[in-house]
Amino acid sequence: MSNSSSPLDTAVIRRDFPIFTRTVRDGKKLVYLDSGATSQKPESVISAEANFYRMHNAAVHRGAHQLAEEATEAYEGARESVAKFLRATVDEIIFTKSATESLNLLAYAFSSGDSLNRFQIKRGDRIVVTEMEHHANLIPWQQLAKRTGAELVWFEVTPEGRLDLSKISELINSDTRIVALTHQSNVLGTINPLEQIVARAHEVGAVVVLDACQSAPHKAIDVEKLGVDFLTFSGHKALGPTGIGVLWGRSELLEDLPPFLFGGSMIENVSMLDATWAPSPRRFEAGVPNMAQAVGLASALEYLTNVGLEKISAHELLLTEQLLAGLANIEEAKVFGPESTVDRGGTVSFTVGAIHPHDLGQYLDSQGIAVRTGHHCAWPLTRKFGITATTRASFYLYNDASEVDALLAGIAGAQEYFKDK
Amino acid sequence: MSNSSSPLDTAVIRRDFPIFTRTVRDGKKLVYLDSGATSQKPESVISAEANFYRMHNAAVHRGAHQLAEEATEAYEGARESVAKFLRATVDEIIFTKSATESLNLLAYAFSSGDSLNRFQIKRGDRIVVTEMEHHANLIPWQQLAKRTGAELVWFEVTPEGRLDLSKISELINSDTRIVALTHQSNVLGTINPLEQIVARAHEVGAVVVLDACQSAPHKAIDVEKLGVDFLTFSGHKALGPTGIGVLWGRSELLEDLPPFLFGGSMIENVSMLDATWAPSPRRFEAGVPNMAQAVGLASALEYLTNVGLEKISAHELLLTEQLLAGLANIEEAKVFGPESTVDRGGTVSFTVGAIHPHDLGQYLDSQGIAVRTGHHCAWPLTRKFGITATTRASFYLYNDASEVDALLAGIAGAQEYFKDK
Amino acid sequence: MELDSLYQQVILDHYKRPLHKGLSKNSGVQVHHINPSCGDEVTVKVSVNDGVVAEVTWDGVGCSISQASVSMMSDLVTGLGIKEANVILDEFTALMQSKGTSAGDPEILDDAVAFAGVSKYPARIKCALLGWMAFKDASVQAQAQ
Amino acid sequence: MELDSLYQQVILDHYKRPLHKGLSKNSGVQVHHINPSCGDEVTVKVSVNDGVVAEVTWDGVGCSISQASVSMMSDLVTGLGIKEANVILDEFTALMQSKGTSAGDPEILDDAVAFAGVSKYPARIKCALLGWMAFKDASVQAQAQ
Ligand SMILES: Cc1ncc(COP(=O)(O)O)c(C=O)c1O
Ligand SMILES: Cc1ncc(COP(=O)(O)O)c(C=O)c1O
Repeated sequence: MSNSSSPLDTAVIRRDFPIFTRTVRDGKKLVYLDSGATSQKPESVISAEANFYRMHNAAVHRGAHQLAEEATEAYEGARESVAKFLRATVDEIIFTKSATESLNLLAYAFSSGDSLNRFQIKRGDRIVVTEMEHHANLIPWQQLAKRTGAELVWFEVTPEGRLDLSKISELINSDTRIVALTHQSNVLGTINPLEQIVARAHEVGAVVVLDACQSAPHKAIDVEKLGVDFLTFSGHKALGPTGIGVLWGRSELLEDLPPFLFGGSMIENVSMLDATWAPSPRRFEAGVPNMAQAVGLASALEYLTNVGLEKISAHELLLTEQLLAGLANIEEAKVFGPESTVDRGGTVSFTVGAIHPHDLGQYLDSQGIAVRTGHHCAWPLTRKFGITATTRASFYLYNDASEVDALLAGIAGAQEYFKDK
Repeated sequence: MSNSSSPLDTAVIRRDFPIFTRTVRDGKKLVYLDSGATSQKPESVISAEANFYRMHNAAVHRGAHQLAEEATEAYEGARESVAKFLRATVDEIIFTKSATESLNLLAYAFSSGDSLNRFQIKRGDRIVVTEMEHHANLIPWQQLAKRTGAELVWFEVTPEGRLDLSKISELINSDTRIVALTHQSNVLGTINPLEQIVARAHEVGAVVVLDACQSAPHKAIDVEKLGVDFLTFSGHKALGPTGIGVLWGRSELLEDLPPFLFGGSMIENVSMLDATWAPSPRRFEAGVPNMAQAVGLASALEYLTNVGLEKISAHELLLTEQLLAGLANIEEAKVFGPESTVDRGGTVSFTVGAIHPHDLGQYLDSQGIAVRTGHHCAWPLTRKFGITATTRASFYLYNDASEVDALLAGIAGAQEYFKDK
Repeated sequence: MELDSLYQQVILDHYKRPLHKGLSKNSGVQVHHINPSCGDEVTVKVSVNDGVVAEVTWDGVGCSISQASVSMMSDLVTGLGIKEANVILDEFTALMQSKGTSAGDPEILDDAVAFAGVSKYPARIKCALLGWMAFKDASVQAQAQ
Repeated sequence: MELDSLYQQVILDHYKRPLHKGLSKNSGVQVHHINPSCGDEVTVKVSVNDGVVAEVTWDGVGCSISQASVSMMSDLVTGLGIKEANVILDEFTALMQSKGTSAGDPEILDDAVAFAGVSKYPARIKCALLGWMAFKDASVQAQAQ
């Protein structure tokens, strides 16, 4: 079944992705439904990175020669592209190696300033997270709480996979300094209601840290409209290279944010015993940066922008609708997360009867279908649902309706396979 | 002048590097003498990285599908290659984004364990560095000292650019917990006498952290023979991609070393309030790693091994000898660092009369010659020599004697150019 | 079907009708092991008398491979001398690391040769080893007592 | 030669025979600016009387571009009203960011149009701006006094 109402021509898009020319498991078509873990890359991104190495490679900001100029232009140009993508200003864009590094950078910064630093967290302060956070947006805050004596509290998740906002005013109270949450759950697909949370956080003077790993690659982001204070995502989930992440922060906040990694290029002055820091974004980018990856990421964001993020979200929602409908027809299937497509992205977690997700995933793999199984690095969330694991399908612009059909057929096949034996 | 005694056929080697097909500054041949900042990349490395994206891209350690298996094999295979390169065991190899991250990882780890952790540094402890450290191996230790109240002391540098070991027993005393130093100076070219320093450090129970950024790409490393406890280098200076670094540590030390970045894949168990850690190397690799870059790095190390590191060092020393001899003939030229090739690598820093290094670099650039100018991220060292900057030429396997001649001719040209005016 | 090499009938049988499941009330050393990448857990309780594995019981949640493996393990090692049990453990570990090149020695492994197919699926090796590693851990502790 | 667009004669002249170099003993606001990427440093001392730049002196070490620029700057702004000085500063900054597309307005910049070539060398823009930024910093502080 092909969904004729999709705004995307996936057949054309797929031609841009070399990996779809290969097959898996003895000649089976690759049905890649694991973009929530990492996305595939278009040839243009791969070439952009390769071309940097081939023709412009040099250390940025450092050399007085033409290659260094070109490399700097490429790298700083990539920063401009990211700024445009997030509708931010260029000095607010920090390149990290991943969202994980970005979130750790922040969590460390909240305990490494001097006692007068506005970000310094202390005993009695409160950090608010949610029960649906990826480990990357949970453990750094746990550790910050441990280091400082601050209190870690969280929004619970309802059985439908939404944040329970009923106690928002008690949770985000006047002691609250940080509210860190995900824009879209990487397990449930839930898109969180930012407006209310941001309003409450700012009311009490807390900063809002948004994990946009699962949203920025799929929907148009406007940091001003979102109203959050920091935002991060990883390049590799957004058609970009591995080894690159983005941290965005409001410039007036970055101004006072203590540095995280220390070394070359992030300094203003250095003596044997002391050092002072360059302004943002330099202050947060110590060492020779991941230049080629930044260039690749810029190319990826350009690709996404050219296709159109509105179209991508709409396309993914159609696939999600199709999958949810299909799963609703499978008696043994249980979906974790919203069963409608309201405030929801293209990530669907489910279990099928007594078939362990790992076994289901393995069967699907034998049919060429790549999904992810396990706790998806959100272990407290799967535990909350009283399970050890789910099977997760996550969509991107290169998936189509026939692949949803293949997944549904694969599930039926697995039921058959494990029943018979 | 071509040096006929070199063990390398640079003409053949250069064909592997696409960047040498281009010209700079209106058709001038590119004479790239800035490998100390970052190296150029052979096509095989660029293709290895691209090919990972094209054919095997998936999140490692996470999926139950064929691509995830292939990606994991590629990534873990890269770890084996690095282990072989350093003559270490595979679980001792940690992939970071850069040497800068590696050194920060260590410096943070020394203050983030509980009070019983063997690495925990405290007031009264001593950290020893040297005056010739790159900022990446200085500022993290400054900050560690500040955080903990430990004392930071350093080996001074003699006028010849060697470490002054005369006070070694006082410097490395019984309070000393860490000795962090560079294997080879990125400014002076000096190769440091490890044996004596390691022996003394271990005598007092301190660990030795070796910054091998400027040595590992150029000479065969055997971590057992070196006797150090931790070692790091960056991929991009070793023909590899940007965005990847290596941290090696003795397994019995890594066992107790506290983690640095927190997030997915580095955990053993996670609840809302607490988490426990996976064993090394996983504990130090949070999140979806820089997989493609690890694969590219493995390809780079393979390239270096195939050419032969002994040959590469020997070749670079011939060029160094030629340059030192040439500079000795220029009355105004002053070399900073050893004037012989004993215990020395292929990095030569110098000044030429009153011509500011930046202006000299600019003139050389106009001739197609890429050098670096400034303090080379070792500001305290240049200050020690009473200068603000030097011009630095650094060699690699693709440079040849004619390029040294070009540099010498360029210097003469600059003297002419700035004198006339 | 290639998948059948992974899901041998005897494995699925153990999964559906596990042996020695349910932790014994007898004294013994109990350990809890987890597979952090998927969340599978197993608790293994081992009692050793005079160098002989007297009882192995377990509980756990997980995939067919992990649960069948711990079930088969518990049945295989019960009643053996610790040394013999370790011989099986080593043989099983070697089989898992064989990347599909070994069929396993049925003299030593008995029914556990059915896991030979697992070694072709690197992501599943940890599943198959989970219970064995727990047994190793527990039996070492039990001997130390 | 392309390089000549960078190293105009007037720039090299200022480099060799700098004006207003040596910090004045008169009262004024003194600031120290550094170019962290190359280590060049400049100290600029500014006194402002009744909205007029009364005196600008400086000291420093650095490349020809940075030293010539601060020399020329000090000569250009001395005696001007702060507003006029800022017009020059803005024009000079715009010229530096022009990527070689502007020749600069000689009515405003006078000899400083010689720096137009610098804008084609991104790594050198900071050199040319070092002294100007120091002046800006110092004059703002001086006015606030
Ligand atoms: C001696 C030395 N240490 C550390 C570094 C830092 O390496 P990176 O910038 O790749 O992290 C460099 C290079 O810049 C170096 O030369
Ligand atoms: C919601 C969410 N946050 C954070 C991360 C961490 O991203 P990375 O592993 O690229 O650092 C992920 C992906 O793994 C994610 O899905």
